[in-house]
Amino acid sequence: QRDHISIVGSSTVYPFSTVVAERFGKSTKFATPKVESTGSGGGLKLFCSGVGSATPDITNASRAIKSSEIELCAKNGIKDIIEITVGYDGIVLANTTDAKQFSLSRRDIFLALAKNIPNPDGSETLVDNPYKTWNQVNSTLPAIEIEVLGPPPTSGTRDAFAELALEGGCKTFPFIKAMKKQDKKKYKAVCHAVREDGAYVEAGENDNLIVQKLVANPTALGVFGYSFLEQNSDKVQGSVIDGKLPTFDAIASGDYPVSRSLYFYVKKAHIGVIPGIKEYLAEFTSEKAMGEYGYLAEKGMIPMTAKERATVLSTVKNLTPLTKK
Amino acid sequence: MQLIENHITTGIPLSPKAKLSARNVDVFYGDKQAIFDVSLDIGVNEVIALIGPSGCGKSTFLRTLNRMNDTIDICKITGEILLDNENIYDPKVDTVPLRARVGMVFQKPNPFPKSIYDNVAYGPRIHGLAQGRVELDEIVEKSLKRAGLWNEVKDRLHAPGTGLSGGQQQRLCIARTIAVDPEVILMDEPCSALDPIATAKIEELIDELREKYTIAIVTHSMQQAARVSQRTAYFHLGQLVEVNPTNQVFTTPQHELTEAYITGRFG
Amino acid sequence: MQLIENHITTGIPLSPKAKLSARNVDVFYGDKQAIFDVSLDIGVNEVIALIGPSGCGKSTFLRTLNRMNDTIDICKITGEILLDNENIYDPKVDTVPLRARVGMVFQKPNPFPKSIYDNVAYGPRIHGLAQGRVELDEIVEKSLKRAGLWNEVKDRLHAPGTGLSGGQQQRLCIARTIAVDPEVILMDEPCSALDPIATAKIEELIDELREKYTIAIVTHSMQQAARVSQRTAYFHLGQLVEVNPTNQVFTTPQHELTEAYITGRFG
Amino acid sequence: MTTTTLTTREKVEKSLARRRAAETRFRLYGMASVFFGMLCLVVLFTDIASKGVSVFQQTSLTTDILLDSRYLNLNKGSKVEEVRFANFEGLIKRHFAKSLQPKSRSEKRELFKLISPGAAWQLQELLLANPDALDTTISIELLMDDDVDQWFKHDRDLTKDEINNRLSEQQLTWLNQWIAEERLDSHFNTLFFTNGDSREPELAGIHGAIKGTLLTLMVTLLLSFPIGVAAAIYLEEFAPRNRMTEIVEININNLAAVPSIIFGLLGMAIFINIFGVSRSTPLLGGLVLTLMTLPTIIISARAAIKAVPPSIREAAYGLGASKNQVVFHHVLPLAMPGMLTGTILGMAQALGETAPLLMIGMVAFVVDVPGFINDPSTVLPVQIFLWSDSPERAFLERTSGAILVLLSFLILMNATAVILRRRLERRW
Amino acid sequence: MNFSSLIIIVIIVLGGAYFLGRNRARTVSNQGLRMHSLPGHYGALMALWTGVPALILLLTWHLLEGPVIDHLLITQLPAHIQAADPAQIQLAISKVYNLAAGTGLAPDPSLMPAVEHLAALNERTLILNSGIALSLCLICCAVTYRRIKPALRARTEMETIVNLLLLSSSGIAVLTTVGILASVAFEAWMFFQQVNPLDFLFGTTWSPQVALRADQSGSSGSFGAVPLFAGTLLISFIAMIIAIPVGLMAAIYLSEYASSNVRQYAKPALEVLAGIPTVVYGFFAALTVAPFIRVLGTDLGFDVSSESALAAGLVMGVMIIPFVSSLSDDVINAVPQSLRDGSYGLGATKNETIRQVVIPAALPGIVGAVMLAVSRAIGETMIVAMAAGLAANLTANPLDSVTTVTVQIVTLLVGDQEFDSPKTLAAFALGLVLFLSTLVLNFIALKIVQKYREQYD
Ligand SMILES: Nc1ncnc2c1ncn2[C@@H]1O[C@H](COP(=O)(O)OP(=O)(O)OP(=O)(O)O)[C@@H](O)[C@H]1O
Ligand SMILES: Nc1ncnc2c1ncn2[C@@H]1O[C@H](COP(=O)(O)OP(=O)(O)OP(=O)(O)O)[C@@H](O)[C@H]1O
Ligand SMILES: [Mg+2]
Ligand SMILES: [Mg+2]
Ligand SMILES: O=P([O-])([O-])[O-]
Repeated sequence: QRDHISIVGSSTVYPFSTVVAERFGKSTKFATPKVESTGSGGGLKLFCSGVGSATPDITNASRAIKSSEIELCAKNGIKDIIEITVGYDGIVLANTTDAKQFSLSRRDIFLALAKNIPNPDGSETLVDNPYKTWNQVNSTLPAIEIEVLGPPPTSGTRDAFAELALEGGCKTFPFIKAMKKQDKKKYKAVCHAVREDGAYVEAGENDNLIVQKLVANPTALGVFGYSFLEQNSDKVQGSVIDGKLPTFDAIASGDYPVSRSLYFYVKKAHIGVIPGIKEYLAEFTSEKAMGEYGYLAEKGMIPMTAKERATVLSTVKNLTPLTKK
Repeated sequence: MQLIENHITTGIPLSPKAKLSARNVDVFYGDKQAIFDVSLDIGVNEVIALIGPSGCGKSTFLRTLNRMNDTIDICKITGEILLDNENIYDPKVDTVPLRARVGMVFQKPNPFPKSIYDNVAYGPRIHGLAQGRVELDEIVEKSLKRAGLWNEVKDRLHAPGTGLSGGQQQRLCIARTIAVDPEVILMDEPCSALDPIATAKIEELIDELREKYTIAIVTHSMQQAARVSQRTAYFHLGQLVEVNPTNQVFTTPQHELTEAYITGRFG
Repeated sequence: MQLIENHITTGIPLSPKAKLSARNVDVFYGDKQAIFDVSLDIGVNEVIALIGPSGCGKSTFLRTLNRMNDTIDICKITGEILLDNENIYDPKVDTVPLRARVGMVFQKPNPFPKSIYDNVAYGPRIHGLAQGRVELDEIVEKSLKRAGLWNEVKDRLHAPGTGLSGGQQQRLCIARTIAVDPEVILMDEPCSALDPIATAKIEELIDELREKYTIAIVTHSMQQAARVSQRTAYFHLGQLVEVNPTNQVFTTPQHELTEAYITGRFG
Repeated sequence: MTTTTLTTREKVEKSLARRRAAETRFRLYGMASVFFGMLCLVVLFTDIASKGVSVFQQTSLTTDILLDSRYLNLNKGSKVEEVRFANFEGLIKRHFAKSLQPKSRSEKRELFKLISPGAAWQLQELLLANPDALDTTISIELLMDDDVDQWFKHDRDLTKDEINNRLSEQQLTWLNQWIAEERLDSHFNTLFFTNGDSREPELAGIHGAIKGTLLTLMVTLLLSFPIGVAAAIYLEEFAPRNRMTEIVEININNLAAVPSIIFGLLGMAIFINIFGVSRSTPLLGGLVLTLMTLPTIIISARAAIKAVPPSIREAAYGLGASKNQVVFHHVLPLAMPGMLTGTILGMAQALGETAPLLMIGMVAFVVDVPGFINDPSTVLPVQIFLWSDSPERAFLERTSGAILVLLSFLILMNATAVILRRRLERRW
Repeated sequence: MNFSSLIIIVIIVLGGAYFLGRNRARTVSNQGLRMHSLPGHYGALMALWTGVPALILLLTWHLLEGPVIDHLLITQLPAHIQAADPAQIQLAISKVYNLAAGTGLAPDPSLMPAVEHLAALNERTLILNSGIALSLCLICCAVTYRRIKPALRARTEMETIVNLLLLSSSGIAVLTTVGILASVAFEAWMFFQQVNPLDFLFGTTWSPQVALRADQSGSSGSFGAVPLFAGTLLISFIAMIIAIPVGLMAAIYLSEYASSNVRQYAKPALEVLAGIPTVVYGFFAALTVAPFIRVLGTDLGFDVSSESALAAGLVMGVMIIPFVSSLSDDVINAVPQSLRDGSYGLGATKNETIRQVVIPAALPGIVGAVMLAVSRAIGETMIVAMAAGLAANLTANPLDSVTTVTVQIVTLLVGDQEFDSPKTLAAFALGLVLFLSTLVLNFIALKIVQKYREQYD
């Protein structure tokens, strides 16, 4: 039996969730929540495994819950799940400050990293990605080899990157865009598949490691979260994407195209059973945490707009559960 | 040298006052048979000498008498060994009291990698033969004295037993065995590494022990056999050729093989 | 039994045709001194017997002669051992050819956990004494025959040497040593586990070897010493008491300690 | 045949050069191997140490501050609860706003960013320890923020362009002013050893992880050593030599090759789901690591038992020792050094492992120092793993610092076993 | 008095029983009767009988306590909750516990009866628990005490119990295997429902990107495990090339050549290598070794990828050196000196003696050490993930990036799991197949050892 809140889930949300947990523990009479970093999927699996003090109360996620997961939850007696959006995470494409800054369009990213791309001769067929250097993709880009260090296919960050950057570029080809209506699966396959011939290097989930590898390898680009860019701005620089630099403000305003929402999910039934959940929600969604100048922003999370925050606040206030999508 | 077909042991292998009796014992190492159908009694208060050419199975036979062969995986035994009329190969028999009653001195000295004192005290300790330290000290001292080693080691009782000379190790092993005070003592060439004086001491010890115990001794020295034993058994290629009173064996052997061995006419 | 103060070896420890000479050798095991100032020559084509009570330092002295004591950490040696007038304890001397020239049979048989064949072939192999298999087979056969073991093992040459009887192991070790064809052979009680016939065979071998080699043999059997050796050295508590021609030692010992030992008046 | 003597000697002599060379080479290989191993150790160690030593210093600012009872809304008789929730943060902000007079809102923010959130907590601790300090002006070394700490320790002498531009021009002016006043300085970092985990690098400590490691390894050692040794003894000495035993033997060897994360899955399935052990506890971690280290201990223990020569067993049997006595009096003591080696290796592995702990909830943010084996906790390797993946630059040196602590832990643990092993070792 | 203090009490009682039994046996034997066993044996038997059943009982109770108390609590819950679904009841019980513990929850009057009942239950079970355990202790103790007679075969009986304990210890190892198989089998089976086992075993493309229908063009969700096993082999092979020679030579040097002083310090120092967290090795491999190899390789005209099997393998080799060195050192040290003497006596050099006499005699132990090291290499994740990358290339070129089975298992399990998709289930299938293949490997190793084993002495 336990007297502290148990939180599991995304490694991306973990750094933010833990700050809140720590402050919550220091400034209330409740015990400090225990936060596990299990990955979004792993967290949801644990979260949906049942109710009662043996199961977690909250799970963090760097993506929205899937309907299959909602079903799993329901099957195990978890009916009311409260979804709380906490903010944004920018995904950046960066290289070392010793090299020239890149300026890319999403189309460039797609053409450089997708497994299959439209035939360069213009016909509406797909071919294996033939490009070896950046200038083959786009003549304005430098003539260096394409080498991008990024997360593996099992990672949520990778999914988000595929969805936001690759698909964004992919859609700019009308015949592929048309595919979306006819064969959604195929469309996704084309837009999300990352090449596997060595140009995209699956470099593990440790973002610090990617940063340091970039320093060691000036021709490589890396894919990782905004907070790491911010902390290592002396070593790496974010590439301009679609004309926008990954800055705090650009991400917050939604101008920077590659950013995703972060969430956490709460078991409504546990409120009132495990002490402190309500207060934790209040702390997390308070202005001093989630606000524009809140401590989460200082830790690298990109805050939502005031309007979005108001919606979240009302969800917390009314404990509105998620309705089936 | 070949196996004697349909061999029957010559002489008087049996004894009316048998302490240990072997009956139709065969021993195999894997496929190789090392002992062929041996039947032999060892009487109470008797010293029996086992002689025979090297590799004829003396040690193997001796080891059957307290089930030491159990420790060799490939070794299989058939037949019976009776100790006070009880078959020691009965599955119910516990080898622990058996081996406490039938002690053994091995051919190659094998002291424990422990101190001299602990080597000797080990048996009494596990069998609880001493109440307290003083009694144990006494046992150790007495055993070492009887084995003729006391003078040489008395001021280094806590030095390791493995740091002794060959002959000292052998005497240490003898001391270790008699410290348990067994009823039967099996000695496999106990004097092979000993000088004449130490040998004489051990022979004296055997004589002394005989009054209470039963002893089987493997030896290559016929003089020694003549000096200490009442009966002598001659083994040949795994078969028990002849058993007779010692003086008879050495003066008028009945079997030609025995005679050939005694007079040194082999090879 | 106590140490003789200011002792000088009685008799004729030196030899005009020395193959091996020990000069003022002291040996220590840690703090304990095991050999006291021993000087002794072993002549070419001579068999010298080392006798003395158990623990007097015979094995220790023998092991100094081919630097086998090097392998015992706590063992320290002072003095000189000259082989063909070269000090073998010179730091420049390589123990490998030294030990190939001065072979050794140990007191406790220590066959390698290998086949009988490999045990004997080991030395010739490492020293490259045989050109090819056939020659090696010959060496193995010859050595085993000379050690009197061939008949017993010829059809199980590839069985492990550790599965032999005690006496067989001892002969195996002798065969292993002579297979290297050393100039000097040190034998530490080579016949202790052997029956008279096998012993006779080894003695014959020693006699035969003497024609070409130099032999030092530790033995507890005075008869054996008398049979095989030309000179006998008597050790006592680490001191070399007397060295004299064998017949003289056994008939008219000069030193009272020797006499006491020979006549069995110790203890 | 008279030439044989000569030829043998010649043959030996002829072979000598080659053999001597082989000997020298062999010896050199040996030496080189040991040297190589040591070199790796030294390289790794210096690498870690060079990154980690700075963690033992922490920057703080000496300040005289008035503990204003009115602002804090406290009085001498205030209860602990009230002190806990008093607004010390505000007090500090007010203090600095007054003394440095920041011009704008954003300058104010910049100023407050220089001070660690831990500073408020320092004041609170101080007041709890000494209630009389209320309404007096005290001199205290306030914790600085991690950015300041990093700058002060590493980049102080660099120009603005060379450093991580997380500190603004204005902030640097303030800091340099404080340095000039000799107020900003670094001191030994006790917090690193007394605190649990924190998301503020300057507050993050390894006390919790050390305690968790101690508890977890205690459980692991208490279970895996006896069980491992017992299993090895059974298999080597008591089990009948048959197909079944062979299967078990192969099985155990095979368990050593099972990826450690699978043991985490197993632990989750058995200990959590069936036995209801709670997640994230040293007890659970210890159980899982026990399963993981068992094969290592069993295998090495068996090898050690095998190496005991049969003559020693025979001697004991011959004296009438029972099988158990032979094993426990002779074989076990002689095999003990080898068993300890296996245990050292197994425990070292357990000490460095994170993957299985992920499955059982020990890869977690736990602030409170665990009291006993059923409190939530993490362990050192997990702490290292988590810190190494934290964005804040200051966690880099904390990671290395924690590794240094883990290594000291390891060396301490090994030293005990090594001393034991040395006393037990003998040749025969 | 809680559970742990109860256990401590039982242990104290157990210690008392030992002395009691021993004294009793002494008294009996002082009456002139010859006892079957030593007084100490009777004492130990008493201790075993006194402690073991009670401890087993306590542990069993401790495991069952939760469910039993929960069950009893349910009856005290308000009727409407009792009638609700199990999840509701579970929640209510959790709440009762937290209310009873006073952790600051708002009190709920409808649950008060249950809360009070819980307090009462806790008190009662504790009394019951300690009562039963202690009386079991005492009863067993008394019974054994009365059994102490000269005819009681205390040693045999004690040894039987000890043997049972030994047996159950090795049983744990077997149960672990069963547990592992059980915990991967179900998911692996699910996986093979979705992916053809033959494709899995013999497929040469591994790409657990979104799983797709096979008939689609551009599909890349393929699960051919061959590249993973090839990668595992490659990396383990590189690691062994470092670890076996270095480890073995270090062991030989330390046990045969080095002075005891050097050995005393060098051996434990090498052992530290095994305990450095793998993250550290990972960083080292990725940031120091891999770039070094890349620069070197590029200078020599090779095409080196920034993540290479070589870097990971080399560093992993360093990590497992102590497995080979320390364990081999122990078994080499256990070879009797007389064997070495025999060889030196024939004029063998040290290295001939070592290679031809000592090593063969120590072979089973050395093979065991090597197998353990291989196992560790196969099971290692972090170094490979950080330095060799995660791309499943089917290649024998150590300069390429490869991945291993274990790494894939871990990334699949800790990445964004999808509990029902083959992407996550593949981890279990990989685990199963890896388990079976190492089984074969171990079988072969065992046969080799049996064939070449040289039993000394
Ligand atoms: N390794 C050793 N460590 C310590 N002392 C030893 C060692 N080897 C022998 N000694 C001691 O040195 C002395 C001489 O021993 P040595 O083996 O030379 O005797 P020995 O004359 O060969 O006797 P034996 O006839 O019994 O073989 C003995 O007192 C013995 O205890
Ligand atoms: N462990 C074993 N494995 C296989 N064969 C063995 C084993 N021990 C002995 N033998 C064989 O059994 C036969 C009898 O051996 P045993 O040791 O009984 O001879 P012994 O009469 O004691 O000879 P010795 O006087 O040489 O000691 C010999 O041929 C020997 O090679
Ligand atoms: Mg024999
Ligand atoms: Mg000797
Ligand atoms: O841990 P993630 O699911 O955020 O990648």
